[in-house]
Parts: sequence; structure tokens; C-alpha cells
Amino acid sequence: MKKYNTPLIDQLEKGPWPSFVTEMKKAGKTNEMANDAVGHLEKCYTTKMGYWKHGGIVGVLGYGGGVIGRYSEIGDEFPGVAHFHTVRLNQPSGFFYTSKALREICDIWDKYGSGLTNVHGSTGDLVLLGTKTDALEAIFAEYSSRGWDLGSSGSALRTPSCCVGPGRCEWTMYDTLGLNYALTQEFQDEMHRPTFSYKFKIKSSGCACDCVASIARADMSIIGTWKGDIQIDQNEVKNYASKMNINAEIINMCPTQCMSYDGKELKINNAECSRCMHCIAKMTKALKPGKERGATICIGSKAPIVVGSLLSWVIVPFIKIEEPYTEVKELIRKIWDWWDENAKPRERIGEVIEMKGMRSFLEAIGVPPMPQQIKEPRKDPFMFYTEDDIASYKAKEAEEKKTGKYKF
Amino acid sequence: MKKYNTPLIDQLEKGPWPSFVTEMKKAGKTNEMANDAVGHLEKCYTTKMGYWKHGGIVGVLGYGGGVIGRYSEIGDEFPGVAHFHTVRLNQPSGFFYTSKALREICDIWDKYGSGLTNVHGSTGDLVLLGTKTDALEAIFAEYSSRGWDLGSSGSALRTPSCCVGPGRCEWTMYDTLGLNYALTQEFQDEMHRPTFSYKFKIKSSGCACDCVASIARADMSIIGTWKGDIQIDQNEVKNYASKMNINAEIINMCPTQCMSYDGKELKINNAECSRCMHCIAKMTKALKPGKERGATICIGSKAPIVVGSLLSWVIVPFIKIEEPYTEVKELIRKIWDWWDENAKPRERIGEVIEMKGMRSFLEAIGVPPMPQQIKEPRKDPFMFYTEDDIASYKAKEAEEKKTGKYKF
Amino acid sequence: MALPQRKTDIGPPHFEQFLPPVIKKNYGKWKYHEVLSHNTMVHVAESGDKLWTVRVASPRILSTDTIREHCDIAEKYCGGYLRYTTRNNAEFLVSDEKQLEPLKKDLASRGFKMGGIGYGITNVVHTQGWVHCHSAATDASGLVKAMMDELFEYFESKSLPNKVRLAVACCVNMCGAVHCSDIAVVAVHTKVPTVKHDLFKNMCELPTVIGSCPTRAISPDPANKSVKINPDKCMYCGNCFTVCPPISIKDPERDGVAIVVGGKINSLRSNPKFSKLVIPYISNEPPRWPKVVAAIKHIVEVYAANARKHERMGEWIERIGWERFFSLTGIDFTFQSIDDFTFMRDTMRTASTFKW
Amino acid sequence: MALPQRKTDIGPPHFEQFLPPVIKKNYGKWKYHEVLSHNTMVHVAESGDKLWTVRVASPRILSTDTIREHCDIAEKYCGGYLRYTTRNNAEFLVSDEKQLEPLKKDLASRGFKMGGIGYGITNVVHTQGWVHCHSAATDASGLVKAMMDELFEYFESKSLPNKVRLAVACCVNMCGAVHCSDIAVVAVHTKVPTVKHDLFKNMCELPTVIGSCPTRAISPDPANKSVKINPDKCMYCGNCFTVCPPISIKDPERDGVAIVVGGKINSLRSNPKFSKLVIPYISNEPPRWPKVVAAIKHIVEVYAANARKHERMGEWIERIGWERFFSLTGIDFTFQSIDDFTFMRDTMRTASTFKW
Ligand code: SRM
Ligand code: SRM
Ligand code: SRM
Ligand code: SRM
Ligand code: SF4
Ligand code: SF4
Ligand code: SF4
Ligand code: SF4
Ligand code: SF4
Ligand code: SF4
Ligand code: SF4
Ligand code: SF4
Repeated sequence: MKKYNTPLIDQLEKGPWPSFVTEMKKAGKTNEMANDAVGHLEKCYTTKMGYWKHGGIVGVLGYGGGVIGRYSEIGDEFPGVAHFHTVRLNQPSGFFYTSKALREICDIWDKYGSGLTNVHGSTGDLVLLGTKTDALEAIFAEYSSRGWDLGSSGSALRTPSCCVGPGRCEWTMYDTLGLNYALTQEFQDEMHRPTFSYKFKIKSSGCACDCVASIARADMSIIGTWKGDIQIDQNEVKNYASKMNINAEIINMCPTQCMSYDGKELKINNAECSRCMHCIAKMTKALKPGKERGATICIGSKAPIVVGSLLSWVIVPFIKIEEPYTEVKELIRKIWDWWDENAKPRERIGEVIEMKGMRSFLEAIGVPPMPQQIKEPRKDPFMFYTEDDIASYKAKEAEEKKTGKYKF
Repeated sequence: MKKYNTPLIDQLEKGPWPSFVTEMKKAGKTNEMANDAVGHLEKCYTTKMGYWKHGGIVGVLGYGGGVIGRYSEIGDEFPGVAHFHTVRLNQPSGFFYTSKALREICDIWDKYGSGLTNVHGSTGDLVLLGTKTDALEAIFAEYSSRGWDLGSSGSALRTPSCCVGPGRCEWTMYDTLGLNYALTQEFQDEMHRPTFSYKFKIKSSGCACDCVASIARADMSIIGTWKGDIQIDQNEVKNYASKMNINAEIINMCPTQCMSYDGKELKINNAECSRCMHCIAKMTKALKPGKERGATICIGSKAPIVVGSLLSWVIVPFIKIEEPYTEVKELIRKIWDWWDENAKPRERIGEVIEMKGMRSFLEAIGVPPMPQQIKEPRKDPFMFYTEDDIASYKAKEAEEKKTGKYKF
Repeated sequence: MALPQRKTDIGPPHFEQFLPPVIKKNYGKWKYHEVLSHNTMVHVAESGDKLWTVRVASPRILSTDTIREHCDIAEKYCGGYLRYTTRNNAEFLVSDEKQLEPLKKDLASRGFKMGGIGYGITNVVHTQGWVHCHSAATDASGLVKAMMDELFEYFESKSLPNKVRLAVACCVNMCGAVHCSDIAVVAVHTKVPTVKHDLFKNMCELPTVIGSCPTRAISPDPANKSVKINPDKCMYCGNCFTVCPPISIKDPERDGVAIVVGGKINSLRSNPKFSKLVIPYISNEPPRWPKVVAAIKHIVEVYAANARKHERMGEWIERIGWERFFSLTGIDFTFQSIDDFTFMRDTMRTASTFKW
Repeated sequence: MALPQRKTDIGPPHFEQFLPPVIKKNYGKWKYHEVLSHNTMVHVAESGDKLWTVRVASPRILSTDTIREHCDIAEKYCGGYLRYTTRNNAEFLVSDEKQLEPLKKDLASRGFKMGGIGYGITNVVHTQGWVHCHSAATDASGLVKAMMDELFEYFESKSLPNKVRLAVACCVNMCGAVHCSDIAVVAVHTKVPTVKHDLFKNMCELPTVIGSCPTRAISPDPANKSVKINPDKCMYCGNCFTVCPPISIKDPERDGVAIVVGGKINSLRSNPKFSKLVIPYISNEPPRWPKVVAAIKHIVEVYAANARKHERMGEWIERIGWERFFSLTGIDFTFQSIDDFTFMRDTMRTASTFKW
């Protein structure tokens, strides 16, 4: 195996933070592809430029995604990375593993690939980093026969992901791991055979902490929330009082200013609480969310290409998330139907809603307008009215004439 | 004179608020045009529709504006309003009058027009409401010979307007009346001979109260502000303490939270004050603005047609406003030059800045970028870099290499 | 009779000649003011001089007779000096305290209404309406009269948490600072315009008409040598009608008004804000628009009952949240309130935090 | 050797088989947790059962060797169970308190770095960079390594007012939640792309390429059967390059990085926020990007010195104002920070209220 001289990236083996270069070299000791990846990277560092080509279309039979094709422009210089495709393995909900499972994954990967991985990719997949086209079918056979399927890529439902939720967290408002699994299973076809106009991502967080960053990077963000009063344990409040300045750290930081603390009792005007989670997160022993639990569904977030980043918009303020998750599944299908009808190629759902207007979207999925969906109402007077709208205003006015009471 | 039966608008003569119908009828008693205007309006009320046509181009010799042409579609039914043009008389700064001047205005108007006015129009003109085309030259001769000129209309500098300022108000940071007069005189040509791509409005308010609503309805908003510490009279603070809850009404409402009051002394951390004027306005005997005075210049506000309303944007955070106002005048000319070069017809300056970018505008008028101009920096990474920008970053980096100290 | 010699470009008279002596003397040297009542305030100069202002309601449409009556009063009590405000009230300026009560008595006896100072409701900024504009979808002056009759106590005597600035615009051109008012009424057309094709080619410029449309609803109609309007894209702004007379948009049964709330102009405490749409449509009901008036009064009352002192309408709403505004006022939330125009991105909610 | 029988559409294994017994038993029934140190927390179930978590730094690019080492450790102390976090750290889950100290000792002796819990800096969300992506304008992993070496104390032990979430994106596609990070580095191209006209017609679709450009900089070039790019409109986003290989945008001397700050994801206290651009350009300086690292450290330190407890970077900045952020950090304010894209209207200041 060729030994590359790598003075530049060697400098990234120094310092306390674990070194990816060390990892690459480790794999490179026994693996030709990984070894060439090291040399290839040193070249990038030397010339301050990447050498990867646009990914071609590669994959496994019957699937339209799950593998990212990657070729080097300088494959003759580094034959081990001439082909260097990644395989996206669909991670288990919450990134839980047994050592047995991981070892199996590693063994197969050592056999067919570079021995390098991303644990995990940003979307959530367990990314196997670098293999050749002719190994793909074998890789798929080995993994799938052992219960592992590919994740997704292309214009498809991307691998859903979620926070650890009920696995370890006291705040989860629904079973994030269960929902994530159920949705992944339900939509296998939509994941593996890209027929959408562009990618669609679903991420599930158990509460407003949003530990899977769903609000910023999921076309559909499912975020746990509750109804009902925050449960207070006043004794625990007292314990916190000895450790923290409750007024400065909690009461004054409550965004709705709906709390008070007189040194003895903590009070919450729950009607005005926006369930932001600050007080609960910072006094977890004393405060617990209310008892009626479910999620808020938001839609449309994405990265900045083409017209600037979007954060997901609230569309369903509250929905129960309970097995078999029929309501969520149906909602997703309705969303896709509308998207399918209205999108141009490479238009994410948020972009299409922006183009066509929230009304068209909400009507299609059967959700009424609610002030919870907006931060503030429109500013300009450029409104559309349907004939039905006008008819209903007129009917209301006729009714008012009869009753003598206005309904605004 | 025809006596119209006006059952509908008669109902608007009842109630405590002064009635415009009464005014119209008053004028209508002796004036044929006003009398027909009354009948015409009753017809609008009966049919729930207006009958005015698009204004044609009428005016006085040598001027391109100052008169709004108006014709009725039903002029044969109401010959007094078949022509019903308005004449915009340029109001004096601050809307100050003597009775002598007003009587003169009224006498001329009774002679040639409907005897109806708007005191004042939204832009600020003294609007003379309704006359015929053939009276226009006479009207102009009468007024101008007595020292009154027409205001503006069309794609021109519109009649500048200002708050009462030094005339009566303790907070004015510059001479609003004086500036307003000076600008009106300076730009007579731009007011009377429309050569712009669309209208341009200038409004001057002496402080952040913005009593002439400049921030919302002036292409150029000149708003008084100061540098230096707010002047506090602690004795007067004590007097207020007996009348108001200083902590609730002042300290807690200070947007920058830079004030404190311990029941004895009011303190302000002036470095963090944003000069919002709240504390000063509500405790006017105790607090006074700082001593270095000037204005903030903002640009671009307008009504919602075509792409939604704009509020004016800060472009010059601080400028001295002192006779002969050379700096402001030069700035205005530079602004117009850039606008002229870049606007399509019917594009207001704010819209053009939005299209071309703030940088192009600021560079043209010679104003550097400053964080005071923005609420927050851009969110997306879609930036333009000129060759000069890159060169200057590189130069900075070279410098840093030498000095060993970074300048971010 | 020969006309006097016209002059051009002389500009307005210099304001100085209209300033009462007390102002000339203390110009720019005012120390403080005190609001004495809803109709009177006094400004005190550094010199110790005082200037009393009495504010008087105006319907803005004034006959020359009434202006002359203003003059009579000014001559009697104010040395002939007076002014009007940026919101079209008249102000009588008194430098001799002894004149104050007689002035007010005289004003009252003549039926003039005094008020509008301090934390209440002052005159309504408004526009031409059916009285003078071709674009109007309603009458502005009539609406103002009906509103102010109902809200009159807030002008004359009753206080609110802060000023409530009202405005009326008779079409979406919104002449006035309507778009930043605590409560404003804006008249709307609600039907797609029709085009008189035969007149089009002589009276209109094709590119101008097409360019006038904010939503690109207008496209050429070569067969008719005219344009056609896509009804799915038109939101009835009337801009095409403004630039092209053969386009017509008025419809008596469909024209109506919308109500926007929560705007402000000044920068005290919080930044200037646009008003936001809360009631998308009320039918035109001249002469007194009872539902519009009732809606405004209702909103004012809910504000009065709930806002903190010094909080403007929009500040109060932002503190409690728009969802709470809708629940407190009981106003129906409609699709029209959801922005689908230029600000959509920034107005949708992007967090699971809101109130039920 | 014959391959085993492939299966399709089986989806991932059910997570339940990977849950340690203590989790299975207390699934969804956790009561509270306590952060014991930067590297350890304990979750207590309603049943009284406890689960200790030790978090271990990961470079995210892991060799199978290292994963197997994770496995060895998990088997030794955690019954063979482990997980990774949404930010790519490894977590060792202990249900028997007695295993805790030995686990940590073993981890330390093997050179694993523990930390990332609580109010400090955890792993950096990042992307492929030169390691694997064709679009990269920098290397992500190298930047992360350089940054985290410098900020390591905040991972291991030193606390901040709240969590500081860092991210690195190797191009403006921004794979990851880069756009809502407390501080993020985003790599930028800064030169107008070039087009290999001869290859264009075979490899690219004209409408797709034209449509890909957010600023409409691309127009047809019929002479070349290709496209041309207007240099005044191009802001180097690379989207045309993404859809059309003969378009090339990389440039070693001009590619660099920008720094954005003040974003957040969660809804505690304040809404999720986008990060905002504060430093528009720093040259690529592999292998350790010293200026980028210094800039980030500087921003973290200014934040640490000035923010209130629980205030995230963006919350702190919004409280003091962006003008104050620039003056406190001494960062030059440039034209690039002024939005000229989709959010311009909402980001310009519309009030005379700001700090000097
Ligand atoms: C591998 C991964 C980055 C990583 O290092 O983790 C990745 C890598 C790529 N992303 Fe991504 N994206 C990855 C997560 C994301 C995310 C984050 C997420 O999913 O949570 C985003 C932001 C959220 C979003 O979807 O908007 C993201 C936004 C993009 C975009 C911009 C899309 C947009 O609509 O704005 C592109 C451009 C495109 O689709 O053409 C893109 C395109 C790409 C491509 C396919 C570029 C290309 O055209 O070849 C990259 C392939 C790199 C490679 O060679 O493997 N990637 N990409 C992530 C997927 C791993 C996984 O499956 O777990
Ligand atoms: C008279 C007046 C309303 C009033 O009752 O006071 C008025 C009346 C008209 N305005 Fe206005 N505007 C008047 C102040 C305003 C203001 C307020 C201001 O100037 O402070 C605005 C909002 C601020 C702004 O400029 O954006 C305003 C925004 C418009 C617009 C929308 C312009 C835009 O760019 O958004 C139009 C439409 C147009 O220009 O085609 C318009 C057009 C018109 C026209 C000329 C409509 C037309 O095409 O015929 C109206 C003539 C009515 C008539 O018959 O006299 N008017 N117009 C105001 C002028 C009186 C004066 O000179 O003192
Ligand atoms: C006379 C007038 C200026 C003029 O040149 O004509 C004026 C005069 C004063 N204004 Fe004003 N304002 C006048 C229009 C405005 C406007 C413009 C408008 O409404 O279109 C505004 C901005 C409205 C807005 O913010 O939406 C305005 C917002 C203020 C404020 C801010 C109130 C607040 O806390 O939100 C103050 C300060 C205060 O009231 O404490 C103020 C304060 C004042 C003071 C106290 C200033 C002074 O010391 O003389 C004056 C008496 C106040 C009063 O009437 O209560 N003035 N004031 C205008 C009277 C209009 C009227 O007839 O009622
Ligand atoms: C393990 C993990 C979830 C997972 O499924 O893997 C997780 C776990 C916890 N998060 Fe988180 N968060 C995790 C990613 C996130 C993310 C996502 C991200 O960073 O990409 C966020 C949103 C980031 C943001 O807001 O920008 C996130 C925002 C929070 C917050 C809000 C902090 C704040 O006040 O702004 C809390 C509450 C707190 O810390 O008080 C929280 C609280 C928690 C708690 C205390 C929840 C619990 O009771 O178990 C957990 C330990 C916190 C800790 O590490 O300090 N978690 N947490 C993720 C650990 C990543 C890592 O390796 O460091
Ligand atoms: S999002 Fe909420 S429920 Fe999920 S892990 Fe984070 S804190 Fe727990
Ligand atoms: S959850 Fe948030 S809004 Fe509700 S009481 Fe706690 S801090 Fe206040
Ligand atoms: S804007 Fe300021 S200076 Fe002018 S009148 Fe109003 S309060 Fe006085
Ligand atoms: S002017 Fe405004 S920001 Fe300054 S101290 Fe007074 S209330 Fe605070
Ligand atoms: S708002 Fe419309 S209808 Fe009213 S005066 Fe202005 S342009 Fe005319
Ligand atoms: S009314 Fe407005 S939206 Fe409708 S066609 Fe005319 S310009 Fe376009
Ligand atoms: S951010 Fe850009 S360069 Fe980096 S992985 Fe994503 S697409 Fe590739
Ligand atoms: S790099 Fe972006 S802005 Fe430049 S031409 Fe390509 S798509 Fe357009």
C-alpha cells in the first residue's frame, strides 16, 4: 500500500479533540480505499480545493436512492477513491445500538468498503463512507439480509429521525422513537423510490427543546407539547430556591410573564403560558408539563438554497400522537398530494406553500385557519376573497340584522 | 339653486362630532358647486358607489402639478361638479396662520371655487376642493400674487411637511419649521415640474414621537435625535414619584432596560439608551434629551401599492441640521441622482433600493455601512463581494500575519 | 377685472409671519408642557412664558364660513393667531391666561368640540372617499363622522391606556398613515376588474398596465388588442384601474371595508409597527356603517380593559400575543389574516409556543 | 461466496431490541435528570431506577476500529448497549452506579474525551467538506477539529451562560442545522462560475440551469448553445453548479468562509432564530484555519463575559442590540451584513432608536 506523506493533515492529529485524520489513517492501515482517501485529502489541503466530481447515479436494484455516487477527478492518482460512493444505512430510532449490531455493521463494511463511517450523517443515517460501484449489490444483500435497510437520498422521503425521547427524557410528550419507526416503516416506498419533486424530511422532537433540530431542517417538524396546567411541586421549588435565583432565572425570563414567586410559592397563570419549556427545563424536579399531551405540527423548514432558509410554520397546533398514528399518516399523505399537484421540480414544500399561499395548502389538508398558525396577521390589504367568503360574510351580517348582535 | 333632498347624508349631521355634511351644506347655501357636491354625494350614498372619473391633466401654465383634475361621470345631472378639480395650496411650515391670511385664502376661494376645503390634505397641503378648469389660471394669479404658491402632485417632490417643533415643543432636536421651509424653497423646481419617476415625499419630525408620521409616509424621514446623556432633574423626579409609579411606568417600560430607580435617585446608563423618548415624554419636567442634537435620516416609506407598505430605513444615523442646511440638501440631490439612474417609472425610492440593494444606494450617496442602519444582519449566505472587498480582506489578513493580532 | 400679476416658484409664505409673539420670543426654547385636560395644554418656556393650547375638532372638510369663524375666534382671544395640527384639528394659542376660559366658553357656545389631547382619541386621519376620489371604495368622511360620534367621549374626556390613533382610507392606495394606525379602516374592492376592450388601446399603455399588477394577474389579450385578467391571481388592488381608465373595479354590493389594528408611528418603547388585518370584510353600509363603528368601539373597549398604562394597542397585542387578541375580542380568525404576500415568511409562526 | 438473500423495504431494525433493560422497563416514565458534570448526567425514573449517561466526543468520521472500541467499552460497562446523539457524540448508558467510575476511568485511559453536557460547547454539527463532497468550498472536519481543540475546555469542564451550539457547513447548501446555530462557519465561493460551453448542451438542461439561479443571473447564450452568467447579479451560491457539472465555481485563492452568529433551535424563552452574518469572509487556511478559530473563540468569550445566565447567544445579542454586538466584539461592520435578499425589508432598521 502506498504510504502518503501528509504533513498538513498530520497537524490535525494534534490537540485534545479526537482527530478524524487519525480515524482515516487507522482505517487506512488495512484498507486501500481509506489509505487513498488520506492521500487525496492531503492533496485537497495542499491545493486548497476539493476534487470530487458531481455524483453520478449509482444504487441498488429496485431502489432509487440510499447511495450517493462519488468519483474523484484525480482517480488515476488515487485509484482507491476513483469511486468513493457513500451508503446511507437507515439508523434505528434514537441512534440506539447494541455492540453486536454495530460489530456486524463494521464487519460488512470492512469487507466491502473503506472502513470509514459517519456516525451519523446530518439527516440521521449511519453513513458508510466510500465504496465502489460493483460492491453495492453485495453490500445491500449483506445488510438487508441481517435486518438493515438503506436510508434515503434524492427526491424522496428522507430518512426520518427523532430525539431520544421516551428512551431517556422526562419531557417527551409522545413516543418519538415509536412514531419515527412507524413512519419509516409506513413510507418505505416513498423513501426508496424517489417520485417527489424534491426531498422531504420528517423529524420528531418530544418537546420544545427540539433536540433533533426539527424546526430548522425538516419539511415536517413534529414537536411535542401539552394542554393543561404545568404541574408544580412546591417542595422542590423550595429546594431550587436554595440553589438558584428563581426570580432572576425563571420568573423574569418567562417570555409571557405569566409566573410569579414570592419567596414561598411559585404561581403560574397557565392560560397565558406559551409552553416554552424554559421554567420546566431549568427546574425539572419541581415542574412538569400538563397532562394532556400531543404535538404541534410545523411544515416547511429547509436550508437557504434557493430563496433563503425557512423555519417550519405551525399548521396543526395540537394533535394527539398515538399508535397506530393513523391521523399523522393521513395528514402526511394529504400534504404530499397537495405538494405533488403544485410543485415544480426541485421545489420543497415550504417554497410551494410560499408560492401558492397557505390557504390553498390548509384547505387541501383540511385544516382551518387559526391564530396559532401565525406570529401576526398580514400587514397589507391585498387579500383574496372567494365567492363563498363573501357569501358567508353577507350571511353573517344578515343574521346580525336579525339578532341585533354583532359577531365580528 | 337646486335644492337636493338628502335623507341619507342628513343623518351625518346628527351626533356630537362636527359634520362634514353640515360644512358642505353651509358652502352649498351660496355656492352652486358646493350645492351640487351635496347632491352628488347623496347619490353616492344611495347607490353605494362613487362617480368620479380618472383625473385628467389640468393645471396652470408652467407647472406640471398642484392641481388634481376631477370630473364626474354624471356631470349632466350635477353640472356644478362636472369639473371639480382640487387646488393644492402649499401650507406654511407647521400649519401656522394668521386670521388675516386665512381670510384672504377664503375670499379668493369663494370667488373661484366651491368654498370647500380640506384643512389640510394628508400630505400637508391646504386643499381647495373643487373648481373648474377655466378658473385655474385666475386662482393661481390671485394666490401667487399674494404670496401663496401651489403645492405639488404627480411624479415630483411632494409638498414637504413637518411637526410643530420649535414652535411649541420642548423636545424638538432641530428647527423643523426652518428646515421644512428651506427645503421647500430650495426645491421649487422639483416640486412644480414633475421629472421624477414617481412621487417623493419629505417629512420632518423633531423627535422620535414623530408627530408628522414621517417614518410611515415619507420617502425621506428626518427625525430629530441626540447624542450625550439624558439630563435629569432629580427634584422633579421626586415630584413625579408622588404622581406616578416610576418603576412600573418608566423603568420597566424602558426598552433597553438601562434605567433604575431606587425610590430616591433615577439613574440612566446612557451608553445603552436607544433614545426612544419614552421616559422623557412621560416625565417631561424631569428629563431632557442630551445636548448634542441632530437628526436621523431614514428613507423609503410608502403606502402598500404595489409590493406592500414600507417603513423608512435608517441611512444616516446622525446628522447635524443647521442653517443653511447644505449637508441635507446635498444628500437629497445625491439621493435623487441615484434614484433617477435606477428607477423604472412609478417606482418609489424604497422600492428601487429593495431591487438594487442598499449597498448600491449607500455607495452612491457616500454613506458607509453601519450597524445602526439595520435591525439585524442578513440571514442567508448569499453575499456579493467586489474585487475590492476581497482585496481588502486579504490585505487585512496580510497585516494580521505581520502584527500577529487579528482584526475581525 | 384684471388679474394680479402671477408669480411662480415663490413657495409658501415664511412661517415666521404667522407665529404669535410668544412663540417668536421663545422659539425653540420650550422647557416643558402640562396636559391640563383633554382639550387644553400649556407649554412653559425657559423664559417662564406660557402658551396655552386649546384643541378643537375639525371634520377636515371645512367651508370657508367655518374657517372664517375660526378666524373670528382667533382674533378675539389669540391676537389673530391659530394653527392646525398634523391630524387636522384646529388649535387656538393663548398667551394670556385670562383669555383661556372665555375662549373655551365661546367655543362651546358656538358648538365647537374641544378635546383630542393626551391619552384618548383625537381626529381621524382620512382621505377623500366619495367626496372627491375616483378610486374610492367607500366614503371616508362619513365613516369618520360615524366613528367619532360613537367614540366621542374618548375625544372629549375619557382616557385610555395611551393614545389610540384611528385612520380611514377609502382604497388600498391608503393616502395617510393608515398602515401604521392603532385601528384603521381600509376600503376594499372584492371583485376582479372588468376591461372595456374597445377603449383600451386608445387610453392605456399595455406594458404599464401589465407592470401595474403586483400579482402578475394581467396578460396581453391580442385578439381584443387589450388585456385579460386571471381571476385566480387578482386580489382587487385596483392598481390596474389607476393606470388605465377603461378598467373598472367598483361594485356597490361587493365594495366594503376591512379593519386593521396594532400599528404605531413613534419609537417610544417599541419600534414603529404596521397595522395588521383582523377583520377582512364588512359590507358598506352608508350613511353610518353601524357594524364598522361597533367593531371599532369593541376593539377600543377590549384594549381599554386589558392594556397596561402607556401601552399602545400594538404593544399590548404583542405582549399578550395575537391569538389572545382574537380570543379576547372574539373576532373570527379568517384565511385573509394569513399573509400570502410579501411578508408571509416573517409572519408565520415558527415555534410550538403560543397560547391556547 | 454466495451472497445472502437480499430483502427490500424492510426499514430499519426496531429500536426496541437496542434499548438497555432499564430503559425498556422505564420507557416513557422518566421523572427528572441531574447534570452531574460536563460529562455525566443521571436520569431518574418514576420507579426510582436510575440511568447514568457518559457522553464521549466523536470526530463523527469514525473508523470501524473505533466503533469496535466503543463496542468493547459498552460490553464491559453497559451490558453492550450504547447510543449516539443527534450531534454525533457517543453515549454510554450505565444502569449500575458501580460501573460509572470504572467506565470513565477506562474511557480516559483510552484517550476518549468526555464532556458536552450542560452549559458548554458540545460537538459541532458539520458536513462532508473535502473528505467527500464535490460542492465543498472548505473542509468541514478540519475546521471542526481546529475549533474544538481551541474550545476544548468548554467541552470538558468550563461553563458558559447557556449552551453554545456550533456548526460548520462546507458550502451554502448548509447540510445540517447550520442556519440556526449560536455560531456557525459557512464556506463560500466568491467568484462567478465559469461555463464549459462545449460540454453544456450534452450535460445540462437549459431551463433547469436558468431556473436554478436565485438572482436570475443566468440567461441563454444561443451562440454557444449554452448559458451566460451576469457577473453583477451572481452571488456565487453555486446552485447552477449543483445542477450542471460543466459549470465550475471552485477557486482555491478565493474560496473562504463566513461566520454567522445568534441562531437557536429550541423555543425556550424566545422563538427559534436564524443565525446572522457578522464576518463575511476569511480566507481558507488549512490545516488549522487560525483566524476562523480565533474569531469564534473571541465571540464565545465576549458572550461569556456579557450574557446573563440562561441567555443564548442570540438572546443576548437581541437584548443588547446588534450595533452593540459589533462594538463589543470589535468586528467590522460590512456591506455584506446588510440583507439584500429575501429578508431585506424586515431587517433594515425603521426607527431612530439604536445605540451609538
Ligand atoms: C451527508 C450529508 C452531510 C453530512 O455530512 O452529514 C449531506 C450531503 C450532501 N447534501 Fe445535504 N447532506 C446531509 C444533510 C442535509 C441537511 C440536514 C438534515 O437533513 O437534517 C440539509 C439541510 C436541511 C434541508 O434539507 O434543507 C441538507 C441540505 C442540502 C441541500 C439544500 C437543499 C435545500 O432545499 O436547500 C443540498 C442541495 C441539493 O439538494 O441539491 C444538499 C445536497 C447534498 C449532497 C447530495 C450534494 C450533492 O449534490 O452531491 C451532499 C452529498 C455529500 C456526499 O458526498 O455524501 N443538501 N443536507 C447529510 C446527509 C447524511 C444522512 O443521510 O444522514
Ligand atoms: C388628497 C389626498 C388624500 C386626502 O384626502 O388628504 C390624496 C389623494 C389622492 N391620492 Fe394620495 N393623497 C394624499 C396623500 C397621500 C399619502 C399621505 C401622505 O402624503 O402623507 C399617501 C401615503 C404615503 C405615500 O405616498 O405612499 C398617499 C398615497 C397614494 C398612492 C399610493 C402611492 C404608493 O406609492 O403607494 C396613490 C396611487 C398613485 O399614486 O397612483 C395615491 C393617489 C392619490 C390620488 C391622486 C388618486 C388618483 O389617482 O387620482 C388621489 C386624488 C384624490 C383627489 O381627488 O383629490 N395616493 N397619498 C392627499 C394629498 C393631499 C395633500 O396634498 O396634502
Ligand atoms: C399637535 C401635534 C403636532 C403637530 O405638529 O400638529 C402633536 C403634539 C404633541 N405631541 Fe404628538 N402631536 C401630533 C401628532 C402625533 C402623531 C402623528 C399622528 O398621529 O398622525 C404621533 C404618532 C402617532 C403614533 O405613534 O402612532 C404622535 C405621537 C406622540 C407621542 C407618542 C405617544 C406614545 O406613547 O405612543 C407623544 C408622547 C406622549 O404622548 O407622551 C407625543 C407628544 C406630543 C406633545 C406632548 C409634544 C409637546 O410637548 O408639545 C404634543 C401634545 C400631545 C397631545 O396632543 O396629546 N406625540 N403625535 C399633533 C397633534 C395631532 C392631533 O390633532 O391630535
Ligand atoms: C442527547 C440529546 C438528544 C438526542 O436525542 O441525542 C439531548 C439531550 C438533552 N437535551 Fe437537548 N439534546 C440534544 C440535542 C439538542 C439540540 C439539537 C442540536 O443542538 O442540534 C438542541 C437545540 C439546540 C438549540 O436550541 O439551538 C437541544 C436543546 C436543549 C435545551 C434548550 C437549551 C436552552 O435553554 O436554550 C435543553 C434544556 C436545557 O438545557 O435546560 C435541552 C435538554 C436536554 C436534556 C437535559 C433533556 C433530558 O432531560 O434528557 C438532555 C441532556 C442535555 C445536555 O446534553 O446538556 N436540550 N438539545 C442531544 C445531545 C447532543 C449532543 O451530543 O450534545
Ligand atoms: S426534544 Fe425534549 S423530549 Fe426530546 S430529548 Fe430533547 S428535551 Fe427530551
Ligand atoms: S413554560 Fe415558558 S411560558 Fe410557560 S410558565 Fe414556563 S417559562 Fe413561562
Ligand atoms: S415630533 Fe417631537 S418635536 Fe415634533 S411636535 Fe412631536 S414631540 Fe414635539
Ligand atoms: S429614552 Fe428610552 S431607552 Fe433611553 S432611557 Fe429613556 S426609556 Fe430608556
Ligand atoms: S385612499 Fe384611494 S380613494 Fe382614498 S383618496 Fe387615496 S387614492 Fe383616493
Ligand atoms: S386589481 Fe390589482 S391584482 Fe387585480 S388585476 Fe388589477 S392590478 Fe392586478
Ligand atoms: S454543505 Fe455543501 S459541500 Fe458540504 S456536504 Fe452539504 S452539499 Fe456538500
Ligand atoms: S452561482 Fe448562484 S447566483 Fe451565480 S449564476 Fe450560479 S446560480 Fe446564479
